[in-house]
Amino acid sequence: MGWFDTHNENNIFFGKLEDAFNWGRASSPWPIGFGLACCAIEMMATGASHYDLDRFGTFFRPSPRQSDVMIVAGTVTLKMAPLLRRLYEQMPEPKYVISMGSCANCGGPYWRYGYHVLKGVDQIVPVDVYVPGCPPRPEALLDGLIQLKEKIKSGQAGK
Amino acid sequence: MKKSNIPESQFELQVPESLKTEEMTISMGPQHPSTHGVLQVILKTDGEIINSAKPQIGYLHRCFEKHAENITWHQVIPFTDRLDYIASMNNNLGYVIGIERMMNLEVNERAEHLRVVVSELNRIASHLIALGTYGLDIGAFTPFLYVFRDREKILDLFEEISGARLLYNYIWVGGVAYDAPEGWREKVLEFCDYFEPKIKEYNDILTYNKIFIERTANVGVIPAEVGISYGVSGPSLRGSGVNFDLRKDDPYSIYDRFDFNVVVGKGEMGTVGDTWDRYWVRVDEMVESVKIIRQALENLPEGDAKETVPRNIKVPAGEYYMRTETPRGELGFYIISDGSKMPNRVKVRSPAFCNLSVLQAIAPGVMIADLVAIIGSLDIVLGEVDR
Amino acid sequence: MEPLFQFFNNLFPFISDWPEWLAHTVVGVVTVLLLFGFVALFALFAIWLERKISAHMQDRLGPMEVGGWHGWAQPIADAIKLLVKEDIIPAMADRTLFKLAPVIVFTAALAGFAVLPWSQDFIPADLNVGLLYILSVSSFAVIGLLMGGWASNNKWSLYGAMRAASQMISYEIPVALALLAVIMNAGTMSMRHLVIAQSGNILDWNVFNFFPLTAVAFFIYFVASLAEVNRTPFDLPEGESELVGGFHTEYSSMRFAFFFLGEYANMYIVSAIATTVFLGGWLAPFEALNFIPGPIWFVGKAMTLVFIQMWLRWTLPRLRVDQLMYTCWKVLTPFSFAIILLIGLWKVL
Amino acid sequence: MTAQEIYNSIQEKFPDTIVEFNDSVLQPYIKLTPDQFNEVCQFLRDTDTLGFDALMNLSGVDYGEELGTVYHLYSMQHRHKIVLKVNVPREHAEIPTVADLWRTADWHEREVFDLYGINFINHPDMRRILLPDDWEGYPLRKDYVQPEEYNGITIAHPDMKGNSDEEK
Repeated sequence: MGWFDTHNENNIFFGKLEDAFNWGRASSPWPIGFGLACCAIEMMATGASHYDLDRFGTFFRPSPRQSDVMIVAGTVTLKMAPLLRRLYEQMPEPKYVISMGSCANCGGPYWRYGYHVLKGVDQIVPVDVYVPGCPPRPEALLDGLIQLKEKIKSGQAGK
Repeated sequence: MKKSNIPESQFELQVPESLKTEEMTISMGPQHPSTHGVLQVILKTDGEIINSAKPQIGYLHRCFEKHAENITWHQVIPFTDRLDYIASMNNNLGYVIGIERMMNLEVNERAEHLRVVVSELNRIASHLIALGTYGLDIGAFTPFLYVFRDREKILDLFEEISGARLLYNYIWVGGVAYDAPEGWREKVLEFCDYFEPKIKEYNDILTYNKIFIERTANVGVIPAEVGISYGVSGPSLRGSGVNFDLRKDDPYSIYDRFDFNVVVGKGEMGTVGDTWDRYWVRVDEMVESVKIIRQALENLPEGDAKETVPRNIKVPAGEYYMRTETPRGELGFYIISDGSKMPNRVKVRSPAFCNLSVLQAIAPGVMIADLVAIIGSLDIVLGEVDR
Repeated sequence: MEPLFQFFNNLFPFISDWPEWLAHTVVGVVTVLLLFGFVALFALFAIWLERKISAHMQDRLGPMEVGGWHGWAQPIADAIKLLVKEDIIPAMADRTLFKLAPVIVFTAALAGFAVLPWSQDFIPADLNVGLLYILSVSSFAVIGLLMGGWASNNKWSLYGAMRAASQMISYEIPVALALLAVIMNAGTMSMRHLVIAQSGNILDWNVFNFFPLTAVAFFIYFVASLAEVNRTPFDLPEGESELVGGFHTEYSSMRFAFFFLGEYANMYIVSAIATTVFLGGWLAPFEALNFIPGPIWFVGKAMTLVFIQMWLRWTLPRLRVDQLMYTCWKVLTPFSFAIILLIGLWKVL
Repeated sequence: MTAQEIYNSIQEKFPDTIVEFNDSVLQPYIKLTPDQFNEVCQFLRDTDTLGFDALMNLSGVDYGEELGTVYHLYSMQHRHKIVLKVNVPREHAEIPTVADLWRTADWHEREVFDLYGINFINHPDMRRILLPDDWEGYPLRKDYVQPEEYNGITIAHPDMKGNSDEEK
């Protein structure tokens, strides 16, 4: 919670400023290039020529410090979970999480016998947008990203 | 006669004693741009030079083998997709042929041909990703996007035949899930015509780029006997000059009918078995795959390719080790059946697992930048390493 | 400040009526603001341009959505976002150095702009050792990178910093030697006089002067300057696939943006030096084109070189550390020595 | 070389180690005792006529009363294969390592240790490989019960409690 969040209620100037900030945040969400499993390939395909995430001002950053969005693309295992949490904590505020694919949403096909699979990444980090699919098509990820933008613009994301 | 064992690491550090400094331990990964997923490598470095590199795996252990023991024979197939998610068709094929051999099942000709076509298409798609990400590791971003552009065309073909872009669940026991739609054959041939000239484009921008050669030749040499001892297989072993391709040496499906060459590393730019050779084997294998596809489509018989056995099969008690050549190497399924509707044990001998284990042998003495090149040239898929 | 004052005097004759101290102060402040504005705008534009150029080279479109026409507002959105992001300083970092590093990098780039001759008259500071000044100022950047990498207390950053230091200090030498080859001929180190000495048509430019000697010197300068500003194939200090982010791995929000801006400003500076020294600065290639104002020629030439830098970045892979040093010490430096020797002989004979 | 011939040559050299030889299945196997296992493998690898220079696969198996490991050997030179099996009791599961003979066995044995809890004697680095070091139990044993939670993270999703056997 920044200073603006508590002061923009009844103030036109700060309200407009906050809108401008949200526009900036929504217009350049840089995801951390962080692929876990199968979905990562689709995430790469989304970033590549055919679908081109860069059209929306999104390009992958290698370091969590410089990224705004974490796209959890793939199965989170129990061995990975603490590291994923740490990466999330390394990202600067405001930060958003897109849970991509069934595995990240709920454990996916590893739901029943996956003794080493985390059943839903929302158990360890707050998720803004869930993208269903196994794996989701690039269009679905693009849609998820646009949903996230809408959410940021309305000031509801990352809370 | 007693032969000598391969030592854990056979390369001596080449730093003069007077230049040695304090050793630094770095953890590379699991989130690192060039570990191809969630691999962690514990590096001990002396400046830029690596003293030891120990891969730590298991960050993507998804309990495949436990699942396989608890679900029916057919239900395992989608899980095999998710082992090596870049080459799902090849994974389906290995498991399914294993079961078919245990059941002594004949598959009709059209299905066999379609299986070969989709496997080879997937081999091309997989090698394309290997090329692209390898370029990315070396620092060239553009080839990565070129290969993805062409890979999309293969995915379109797959989508048309199986309905999925990445994980197909297409090859089933006794046949394939769907017959090829009308006009699919022509589209594949069209793709072959489109694709062959593209290989030259990759060669121009990457393969014969002077800087690329400087970076990859003579780096990370895997001598043949080291490779065999570590269980390295596929393009990584052929890069070391070993003529070993299961499509020829232990034929399955109908591969024995096609005319194609086994590409072997020759040390064109440096030593036999360096990273450039491994890369080059992949480039040339795509040409061979196109050749196989053309032959298979030429003789594509008419008929129904759909599977003929019921979904709820029971495999006779017994065990079988089925190995097939995936883009990464020898993928083995060790299947044990007790005659029930579920497998008793399915063990995956994954090529990437063995290929990765050679890293600790060849990494000492190279630089950090070379380590990245070596990991890239081994072309690992963590889904398969950890299963 | 004499030519600069003249320049403003011609534009606004009334300032000669003001007291001298006031006029000089106003001119100084206005110039600084102009330059600062140019640097900021240029950096934003260059970031957008680089994304568009890379995209079109890679068979895609690049930013398209933000702001409407071809995503022109994309860098503005990026800047706003970075401005209001949380500023993280790692717990174990050296806080003072960590904060200072991006400032030094950016300031070093900005200081270089002081001596660039935009046209015959408009040159903020016409030092008689202009070239020496710009070389020494721009090598301050390496201190910033080293500080940033060290202060982050991150091993990858440290690697990046070490690589940056060794690389930039080594490549200073071929850069300086290549420029020396031209200075020997021109006999001046003033940026303005270097350009004036090239008056005439395109063949009088230094790059064609002692053909092919100076052309080779130009090539050496260009290659070495790529290394000076950490561009591919010499982008080892931040080599993404090896060192995550190199020296700026731990930097977030505005501090990271300053590194970013500094990098693009530096790209412009090295291109501007090449333009001044080798490509005839603000001069038109042919007399007939003299009606186009000097600054347009100057910026145009520099931007062409910036474009080539981007082009190379999206085409070539990255070198390894030892190969980088090899290129510097065993290829570029001996060649530039040879060129100096040959030009000297040419002059003597 | 056929499986029968391979069996004969082992029989000749190490008569006491062979428990069973089965030639009638799809892939013939030789079952051995764990005692001299390393020596037998060394013999198989280093004899020129046998020349098993590649270990294709090494897998652990839970047979119910016993645990076992299965070795699929291949000779690159002679292009023949053989399957070796070693069975050990559940409680005292120890097998000599072959990681010194085929380097690939290093990781494979660690994996078997990780998932089955079979200890490999003389292995250079007997640690878990896939699961975290502080994991309890050996998941691929048939009697393994999935734990409730690991380090405070619930393993089974809250929604699936109670109806876990419904879909079977």
